Amino acid sequence: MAHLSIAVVAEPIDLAAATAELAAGRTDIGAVVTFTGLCRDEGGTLEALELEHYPGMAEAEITRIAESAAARFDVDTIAVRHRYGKVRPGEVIVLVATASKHRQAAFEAASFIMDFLKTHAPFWKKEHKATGPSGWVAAKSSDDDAEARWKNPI
Amino acid sequence: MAHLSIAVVAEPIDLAAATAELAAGRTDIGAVVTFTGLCRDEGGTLEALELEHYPGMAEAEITRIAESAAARFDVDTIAVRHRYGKVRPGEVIVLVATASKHRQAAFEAASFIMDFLKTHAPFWKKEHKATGPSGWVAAKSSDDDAEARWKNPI
Amino acid sequence: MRLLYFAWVRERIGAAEETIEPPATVETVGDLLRWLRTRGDAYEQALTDPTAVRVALDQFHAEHDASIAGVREVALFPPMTGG
Amino acid sequence: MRLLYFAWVRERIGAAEETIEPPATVETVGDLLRWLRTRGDAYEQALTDPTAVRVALDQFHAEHDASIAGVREVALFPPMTGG
Repeated sequence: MAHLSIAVVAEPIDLAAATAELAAGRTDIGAVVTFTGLCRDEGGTLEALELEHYPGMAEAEITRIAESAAARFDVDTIAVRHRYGKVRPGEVIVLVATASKHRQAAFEAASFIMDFLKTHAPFWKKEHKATGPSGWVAAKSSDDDAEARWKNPI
Repeated sequence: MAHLSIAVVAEPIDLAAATAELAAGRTDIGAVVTFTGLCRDEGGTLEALELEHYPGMAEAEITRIAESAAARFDVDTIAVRHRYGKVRPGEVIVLVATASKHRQAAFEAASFIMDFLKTHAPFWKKEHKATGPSGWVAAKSSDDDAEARWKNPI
Repeated sequence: MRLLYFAWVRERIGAAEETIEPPATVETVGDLLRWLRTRGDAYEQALTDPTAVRVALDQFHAEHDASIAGVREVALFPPMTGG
Repeated sequence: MRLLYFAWVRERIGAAEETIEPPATVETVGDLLRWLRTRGDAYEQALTDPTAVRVALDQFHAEHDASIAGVREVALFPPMTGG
């Protein structure tokens, strides 16, 4: 079974710190893939995204998604970090890192985990503009489509 | 057109340094994917891989592969670092980092670039065991198969 | 039974959590949503479109036809937007 | 015309590069490989299986039927194992 490292955190996420431990001291890891999801602000009007989450279930559901990826792809290690609270434009919202012997498994596991995080992890984003709170970000049907890609039997 | 940053280097590759610049000061990047390929030594007998390369063509071919990925996927930035010379087990051989608005393009561009690097970038690996040089690593047919995935018309 | 509300479900109901004792006729998630809507305008407004409301039973995602027998914690929330 | 050799092609030929003037009848990469094999045992041993040899013309990958007219730099090497 793969090694899992899951955390839901209020502090900024450090890519280097989270990935350094993945292959540290190992010589049987051939591939490390990381995905970093950043807070975007294309219009220049966003002050912050406020991420509400379901404490307890957030960690549990991310763990279930990571376990599902580990069962499906030949990966050695999976690390996930997810922010909650206020996140500023340019800051990291989510980090997924996968380590495996061969590259395809690492790529697929990271992509699979992201698709299911989007649709299954209990987080909700509220936009804060300079003028005040402006509403909840709506779920995207493109995320449902992305998840549906993986629906073939394991 | 996407921003490209390509380097073939003799020094160790630093994931954090290479990726920090990708989204630095930007608020329109939503996704960063990195692939790190590491020197493996499963038997515990490898002292180093010696990477021979074709100076000039190595940079040119990696640039062509990155340009091809940029034309095919909606990515903003592509960075590639490739080592040459002696690489010890656990060290990074290659780093590919892609930044885009949405995650699918970043994942696909990084995966595409890796598949073509394996089959098109002019590098050759020689194994050095504790007992001396032990021969050239043979190309894998699985790498040809991986590249063939992308052969459908752009 | 402990109820948790998140995001705009929480805002419309005006509470993050409460403890309730639904009548014995409330057997499924769907029953629970219908019963909650009888509890006042805030609930009616939050749950008026049940298809927009996602449910977790004891921290596992569940469908609206799932039984709530023996469940200790029910969470109601909009479609998730994490990651 | 400058010839470059890499990896085991380099080792078998015993040189990393050389400058040659092939006869006018040598028009394609395939012609060049055949002509090189007449230059001695080392070449014969390195190029005995032409399908194992990859070619770049002026730093672009090329097939064995490609013309070498006007080419300044020809590189011969095994299948690549980068990345």
